[in-house]
Amino acid sequence: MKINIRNEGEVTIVDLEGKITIGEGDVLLREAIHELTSQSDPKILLNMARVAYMDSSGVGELLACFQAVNEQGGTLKLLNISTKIKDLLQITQLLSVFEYFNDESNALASFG
Amino acid sequence: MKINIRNEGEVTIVDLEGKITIGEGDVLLREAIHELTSQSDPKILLNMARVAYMDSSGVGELLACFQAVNEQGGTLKLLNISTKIKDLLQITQLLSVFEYFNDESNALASFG
Amino acid sequence: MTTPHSDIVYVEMQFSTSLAILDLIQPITNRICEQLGYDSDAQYWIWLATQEALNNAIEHGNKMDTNKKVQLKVTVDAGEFRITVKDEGDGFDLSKVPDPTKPENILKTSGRGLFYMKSFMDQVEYTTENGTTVTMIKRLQEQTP
Amino acid sequence: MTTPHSDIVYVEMQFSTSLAILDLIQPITNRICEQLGYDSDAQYWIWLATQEALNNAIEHGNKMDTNKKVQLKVTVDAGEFRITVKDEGDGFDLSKVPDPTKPENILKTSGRGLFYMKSFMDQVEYTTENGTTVTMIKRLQEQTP
Ligand SMILES: Nc1ncnc2c1ncn2[C@@H]1O[C@H](COP(=O)(O)OP(=O)(O)O)[C@@H](O)[C@H]1O
Ligand SMILES: Nc1ncnc2c1ncn2[C@@H]1O[C@H](COP(=O)(O)OP(=O)(O)O)[C@@H](O)[C@H]1O
Repeated sequence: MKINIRNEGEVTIVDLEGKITIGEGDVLLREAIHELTSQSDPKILLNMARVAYMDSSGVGELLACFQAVNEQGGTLKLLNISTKIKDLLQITQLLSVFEYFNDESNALASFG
Repeated sequence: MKINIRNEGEVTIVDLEGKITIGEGDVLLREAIHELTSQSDPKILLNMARVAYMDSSGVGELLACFQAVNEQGGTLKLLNISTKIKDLLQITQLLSVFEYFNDESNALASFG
Repeated sequence: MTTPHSDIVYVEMQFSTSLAILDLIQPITNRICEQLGYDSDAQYWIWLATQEALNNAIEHGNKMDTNKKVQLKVTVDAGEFRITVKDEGDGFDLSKVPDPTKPENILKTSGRGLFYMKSFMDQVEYTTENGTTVTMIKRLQEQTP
Repeated sequence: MTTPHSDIVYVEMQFSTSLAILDLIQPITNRICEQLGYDSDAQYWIWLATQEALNNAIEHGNKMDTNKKVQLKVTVDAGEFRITVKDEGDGFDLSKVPDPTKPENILKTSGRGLFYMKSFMDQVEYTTENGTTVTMIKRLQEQTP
């Protein structure tokens, strides 16, 4: 997986590209988020437009990131999740846990 | 395998693209050559620039084509064979059997 | 459908415990899915279930021990796509696996693999004898999820 | 070299007689070649030899009978890449196979598979008992041809 990090005002956009599965992408994602949560009150937008595949480990990783950011008093939201990732979250009752957007500017505005 | 046929004067150039292996490409190539040998004195230039892979069946197919064209009083020559195909022909003493070229206009000129 | 001549109806694989093999197995299940006429959505979910089963065999079953082997069997019979994954682990008690959709488990960072397998396949069965064997069946032309 | 953890050191496959499987096996041998540090040329020739052995098992051994199976075993051990292909055919007399480089055979349209296998691998051995088994060995870091 490739990770690119950009800042838009107070929000850090993390562009993910590739797969989030066991042994691929999961550790990279965790490290990137760990880095970002060293600052206080982190505002993170995970752009998943180019995440083609995710398994249960990926879902777990997403939750771990979400919780790490929350513990730091921050917010993590999702951008551009595919129908399939939506399905994965939906059937495990997780879709309502995450705030997600299909439009970057709407997402950025939501951080207030 | 994809086959494209073009005419340059008296010469028919057969552009091959893909693999010539058992079950793939071999039959297509045979049919194309069969078609072309229905005319008398066929002059055929097999352009192998885009043949990425060939096995022993492919080599056999090449020979079968060569012989079918010869029987018809025609000529079959090769264009742009890769180093690897050259190796395959070389070690089975076949490189001297075929006339081959790296340049289309030289090849066309050679048909006289 | 392609001709029966070129159809793949049976593939059995045994490999040393390694996650690296997953990328090499996916084209095999995809190829059989295409052969059976599944669309790309169904292919995606069948592969997801297969990957979850393989992950579990590698991680929980063989505990990443490279001396142990994982066996995968994919067969097509009477329009049924059957995928079997076997490891050399200690087995486990299926009845003790928590339901990830219960409120107290929803936010856990693991424990969803089996649930996904059951969601996307028509049938999932476990036996634990000399390791764990999971058999998953997908019947022809039912689409998931 | 990747870490031993993700290395593939053993893959065994059994499949119903079908040429369609060849495209799915190539990534496996390629992956192991990369792991062993072979360059793309060596990869090409190792795959060619493997394909010739599989073709023979499918065509001459199992005579395309889809009820019969072909077995492929690839193992990495002490820097040796070992590829074994086994079929369920009647076997054959290796000593009767003509040398394709003899003048009278040069223009024949078949009969080069075995010769290529021997040219590109370091060792090729046949046994015929309950079918034909061919074992090919490539030692580490010798480049072909
Ligand atoms: N092949 C296996 N061998 C041993 N235990 C297993 C196996 N498959 C699953 N399990 C057990 O079932 C539990 C649930 O598995 P799963 O739903 O895939 O979630 P996860 O892998 O995220 O824990 C695992 O944590 C493990 O204890
Ligand atoms: N697995 C096998 N089972 C039976 N016969 C075989 C097998 N492999 C090779 N042979 C015999 O050896 C001959 C030479 O094989 P090969 O050199 O690969 O050339 P080709 O396949 O083009 O005939 C074949 O024609 C066949 O008679």
